[in-house]
Amino acid sequence: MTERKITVNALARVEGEGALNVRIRGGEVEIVEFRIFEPPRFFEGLLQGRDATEAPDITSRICGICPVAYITSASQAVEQAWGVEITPEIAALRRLMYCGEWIQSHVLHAAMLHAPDFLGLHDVIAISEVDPELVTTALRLKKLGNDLMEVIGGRAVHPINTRVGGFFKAPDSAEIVALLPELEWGIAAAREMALRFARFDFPEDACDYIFVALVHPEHYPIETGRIATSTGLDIAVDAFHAHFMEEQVARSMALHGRMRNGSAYLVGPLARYALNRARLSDTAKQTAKDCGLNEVECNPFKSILVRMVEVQYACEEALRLARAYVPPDPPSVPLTPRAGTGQGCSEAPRGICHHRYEIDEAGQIVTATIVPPTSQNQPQIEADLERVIRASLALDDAALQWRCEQVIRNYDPCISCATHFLKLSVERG
Amino acid sequence: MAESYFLTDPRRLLEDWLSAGWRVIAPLLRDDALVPDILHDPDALPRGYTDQQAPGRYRLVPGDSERWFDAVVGPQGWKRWLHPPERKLWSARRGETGFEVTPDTEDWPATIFFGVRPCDLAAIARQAEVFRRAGDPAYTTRLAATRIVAVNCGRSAETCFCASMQTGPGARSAHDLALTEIEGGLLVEIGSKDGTAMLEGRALPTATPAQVQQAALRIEAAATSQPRAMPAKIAKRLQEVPDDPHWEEIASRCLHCANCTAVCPTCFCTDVTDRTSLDGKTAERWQRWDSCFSLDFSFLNGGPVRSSTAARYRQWMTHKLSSWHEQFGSSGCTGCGRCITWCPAGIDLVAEAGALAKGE
Amino acid sequence: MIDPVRIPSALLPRLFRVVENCPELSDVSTLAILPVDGTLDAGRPGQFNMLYAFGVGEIAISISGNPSDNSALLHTIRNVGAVSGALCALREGATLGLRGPFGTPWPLTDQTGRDLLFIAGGLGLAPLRSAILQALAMRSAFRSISLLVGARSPSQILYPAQLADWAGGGALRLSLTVDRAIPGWTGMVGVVTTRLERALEGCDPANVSALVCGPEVMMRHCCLALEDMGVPSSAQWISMERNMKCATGSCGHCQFGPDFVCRDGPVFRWDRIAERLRIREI
Amino acid sequence: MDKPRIAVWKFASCDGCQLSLLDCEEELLDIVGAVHIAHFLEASSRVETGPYDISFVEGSITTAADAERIHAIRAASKLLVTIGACATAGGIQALRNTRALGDLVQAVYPVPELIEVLDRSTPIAAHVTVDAELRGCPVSRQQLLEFVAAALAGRKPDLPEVSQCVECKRAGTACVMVANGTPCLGPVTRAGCGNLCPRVGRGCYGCFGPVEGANCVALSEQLDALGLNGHAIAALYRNFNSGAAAFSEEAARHD
Ligand SMILES: Cc1cc2nc3c(=O)[nH]c(=O)nc-3n(C[C@H](O)[C@H](O)[C@H](O)COP(=O)(O)OP(=O)(O)OC[C@H]3O[C@@H](n4cnc5c(N)ncnc54)[C@H](O)[C@@H]3O)c2cc1C
Ligand code: SF4
Ligand code: SF4
Ligand code: SF4
Repeated sequence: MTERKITVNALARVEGEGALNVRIRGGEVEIVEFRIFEPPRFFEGLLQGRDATEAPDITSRICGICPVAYITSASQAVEQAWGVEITPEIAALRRLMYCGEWIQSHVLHAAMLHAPDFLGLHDVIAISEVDPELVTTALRLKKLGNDLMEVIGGRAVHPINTRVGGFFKAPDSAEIVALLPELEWGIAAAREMALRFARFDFPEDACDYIFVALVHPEHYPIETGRIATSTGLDIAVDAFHAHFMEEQVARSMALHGRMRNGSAYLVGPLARYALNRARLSDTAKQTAKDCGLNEVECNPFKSILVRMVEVQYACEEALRLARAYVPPDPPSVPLTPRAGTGQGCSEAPRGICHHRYEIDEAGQIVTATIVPPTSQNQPQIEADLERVIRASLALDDAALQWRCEQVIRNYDPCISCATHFLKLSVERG
Repeated sequence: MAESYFLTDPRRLLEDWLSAGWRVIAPLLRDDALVPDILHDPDALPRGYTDQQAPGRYRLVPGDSERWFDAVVGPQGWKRWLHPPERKLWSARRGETGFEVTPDTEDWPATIFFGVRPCDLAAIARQAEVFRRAGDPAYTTRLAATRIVAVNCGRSAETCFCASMQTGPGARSAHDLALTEIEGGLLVEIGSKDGTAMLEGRALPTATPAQVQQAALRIEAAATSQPRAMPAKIAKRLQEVPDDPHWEEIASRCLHCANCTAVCPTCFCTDVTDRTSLDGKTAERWQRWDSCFSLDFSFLNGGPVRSSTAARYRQWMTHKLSSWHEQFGSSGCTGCGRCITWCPAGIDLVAEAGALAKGE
Repeated sequence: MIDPVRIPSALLPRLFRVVENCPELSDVSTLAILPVDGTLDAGRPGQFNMLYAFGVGEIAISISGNPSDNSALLHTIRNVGAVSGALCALREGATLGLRGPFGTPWPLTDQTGRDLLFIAGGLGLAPLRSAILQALAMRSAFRSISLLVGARSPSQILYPAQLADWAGGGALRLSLTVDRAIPGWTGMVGVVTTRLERALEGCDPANVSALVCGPEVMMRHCCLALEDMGVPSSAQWISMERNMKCATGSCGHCQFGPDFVCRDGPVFRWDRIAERLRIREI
Repeated sequence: MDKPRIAVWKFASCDGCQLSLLDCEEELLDIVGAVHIAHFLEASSRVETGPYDISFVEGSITTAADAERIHAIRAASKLLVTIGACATAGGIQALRNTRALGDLVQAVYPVPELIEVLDRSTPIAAHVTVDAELRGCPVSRQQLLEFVAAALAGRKPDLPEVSQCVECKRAGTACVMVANGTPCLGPVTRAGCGNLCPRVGRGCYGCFGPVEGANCVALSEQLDALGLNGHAIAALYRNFNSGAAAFSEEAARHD
């Protein structure tokens, strides 16, 4: 049997750098290696000896696409270690800002990075030539997300107004109120875009995933909740490391997340949706239904639809929070450093982002463990690839390559997070 | 002296003016300082504050709860209103046969500056002179449509030295009304015909001689409380010491951050830049505050004339205290003390002037 | 009714059109320009205009043409950066903005009966050319006219044809000197200060009026040397350069001691500023 | 004139500076109208070879392979512009330059032998000639746009070489250090962010890196007077621009 080899040196439209090796011999998929070779930046090591209050700003630099996730999880971890309760007003403002990140990141990914896959185009610029309205709507929606982060966080990438315990300064009510009309527009626009994407031609695929996401009794989880799995686990954020682990794989700079029993699992929109659909707003549920999403959706190619449903929800949620906005006064709660360990977890757009810090009595970090979403998904991405390649062997090399890239982009993988240029080399016999 | 009146509560005047449609700008509480800003509600007028000022230090703290004007000058004078940090000069549009230039104009509503300290009255007059000589009508136009309600200082900050600059603590330059805080209220003095008109419809009781005297005494007391005094012959002295090693010594402490120039109510320097649209069709010329502390300020033939901090500090101080006299017929310093308070390194203009004057 | 706040007309450029772009040296061009509408203010020798290249910026450029020639306004510009580069690149028919004229002129009309000595270093000849042309137009008013031109190398000598004309016609006495000779150069070599004596030949130093333009160090050394030779310090003028933004004395950039170069200069009488030029980084 | 061909490159970084380009939502279509994007992997799978008129480079050099790649990019680019603190000063990851690499690898990876990186995280200018730099962690969208607009107009971009304090004062923000005693790197930090931190009452944390000629020694004296201990002063400078000489030297003085 001859080997078929397809090599793609750079997977585009992902955040970071990675590679993929696939070897197919005699119709059998022999090797699937999703490699992340973005140079490691050693954040966990760099945090040692830093003041715990610096953790949010430093870890924010892990990822420019979802800094709010890092800031939030890090803040929560330190707050937990120091026994600090934030006020409901501060919590609401955090969630509001986080909605901004969801909108921004999801729209960037869905409309600008992932949609081209379905349209057979290279980029959003090419879309703007065939469907300018889609692009202008997407840009406006994305801007809405950024505006939310800017008004609250001071800046969209690496916000500056956040701190352990809350915020430096509470935004004026007038600034929040000014966002209301655009949020109302955003709800409808997100729904329209979801329905537009629902007309894409989705490859048939399904997987019996182990979904892992935060769950919250009242809300669709964004900034807080307990960790649950589709296999029945329901644990506090603190128990994460007891059930999940990271292993190092020779070919990748990122650690791979697995359940302690060794199985791969999935975090991100499909998982959140599977475990929390009931807590979506009725209107968002309706959009999910109108898009043809199942109550538990197992086709990873449809994650783009879940993202847009979540954008709609984030707009609705932001509208609700903005209407109810009361500037937290004081904008942050006082802190008293003490020795201890704290953990924090929030739903980054790509899935749960877990932080654990051990802090000494001077308030300095002794050890830090950060588990970003993409490294958790890495084994699952490989499993998806293997399955999809097996089902797509009839495709010629170019089409197979496109399909593989699409599988990876289903995850909106933030390789920078995982530590990261994707190189794809498919060898097949 | 013309008639003086007694007023118990300044908000009553503010109410009158606001309802008559004036835009009132007064020092308001902004974050941790008092800053002139648009007043919409007389109750927003801060009361019961005082300030603690020292080189590199300002704290707005609770004071006598009855007092309106114990906190004196804050980080900004009235400069940002009369000589704004940024202004569009004109815009140009490229057409078929060249480009067309459209000057920018701006509306300035009828405005009352409420609470202008005597040093700032002087600062306004000095900046007005700069722009008058430069033939820039904008400052004058704004000023002509502005009524000024001065507040005489019954208390000085530790950094104030207006007495030695002959600009305060009692109003000496043009104002329409002047207020002085006295027991139980304010003494109101009329400084111009416009000032008389501003009181129209409000029959204020005439102030008693005792009240008038009390005001004068308070101003006098403020003057004598000032610990700093500018050396009298500093203007001439600075001409003689351009090579003094003390400039280097200051430079070792100076951050060349330009705060002193930005807070100084008379500093007027600006820069102009183009802003262009991505399609290359339109260009705008914007003017904005600049500072003799910025490296580009003296850029010439590939490098700055004043590259050392010592030269830049010398330029600032010499211009302020000396060459201003030759240029505009007065000192460029009014003694407000802002550059001392708001220098993050706590460099004290008066002390440095004193050090340079020593060898005299 | 309150007047709208306007920007001063002095800050508003008038539109000019390039009549001719004449290359002088590898990086120097002379633009001949005319107003798109309205009349031309040719200014006086020594004054300068603020030239604006669309979307790039505005810079000070001296008037370098014949003050009595109304057919066009000449500016000789060296390409040293973005704006000067954009101006040098303007072709015939292109438009530019102009504000001016600004500043003090060379005090030619006060020098009747005197020996005029023009000293130009490098591009300093451009602002002096206007004055030379004016002086030549009133030739009989002066006892003599000399021109000493220094350049870095023979290829850097500005207006060579015109210089040859002037010297050939005997209207003025020309001395040329270069810092670095190249093979074939038969003229003088050395900085201008070493040539002053020759330039002054046949003149009573006390009757000499010197008009100097060039790099600051060159001007300073020339004037000090001339003083030593007996040329009165009150009969020497130099043209100063400082960063300039507004040209109306309100941007502060061009301050040179108590003077605003844009308003009190660029032409200064040497004795007024000699002391100041001694000060480092002033 | 032909549209200039633009490329965007990534080295060790968080992608935030590239994202800032995509965050120019209102101007993005105008940008695309004015320039030709020839290589921008994060945004497009259409990859064109050089030469490029302008290359924007994000990220710092941390691996041997990257140290080679940057030379190829330089060779293919007329103008090479670094974007952000990583490319300009080594980024937050340059924090490790003062620590033993082995310890760090051990702190993060169970099998350290598998990790191949250089000892230090270095800015692009340590490897190739850089024509212009846009500072910030992340860059400012306004400055990015200004740079592109200026490049198109043939103008010198307006990237002021002044301290953050100047932005503070133009914005009308009362100095947090003077009015509040809040430690602030503003006086030694280059302006350009848009006065973000002081405007919310927070001290500038230096994400635009040191201003030309930063007098950190004098600032530290002031920080000391505000009651900060050596460790805290060093930590202030050891941030996103810890690799910039002015900051690293000053931090080292306080160890
Ligand atoms: C009164 C006066 C007359 C001048 N006459 C001439 C002339 O006839 N021919 C000629 O070629 N040049 C002349 N110059 C110098 C000319 O103004 C500068 O070469 C020009 O400003 C450089 O601008 P740039 O943008 O091309 O270069 P850059 O080096 O990029 O300069 C950037 C900016 O700095 C300022 N700047 C830099 N150098 C100078 C300078 N020397 N003077 C003033 N501002 C400066 C300008 O604002 C300029 O836009 C004159 C300068 C002055 C002050
Ligand atoms: S120099 Fe200082 S004291 Fe004098 S007016 Fe300016 S800021 Fe006030
Ligand atoms: S004197 Fe003070 S305020 Fe002025 S530049 Fe120096 S350090 Fe800054
Ligand atoms: S707050 Fe910081 S940046 Fe602003 S003026 Fe003060 S020291 Fe400078």
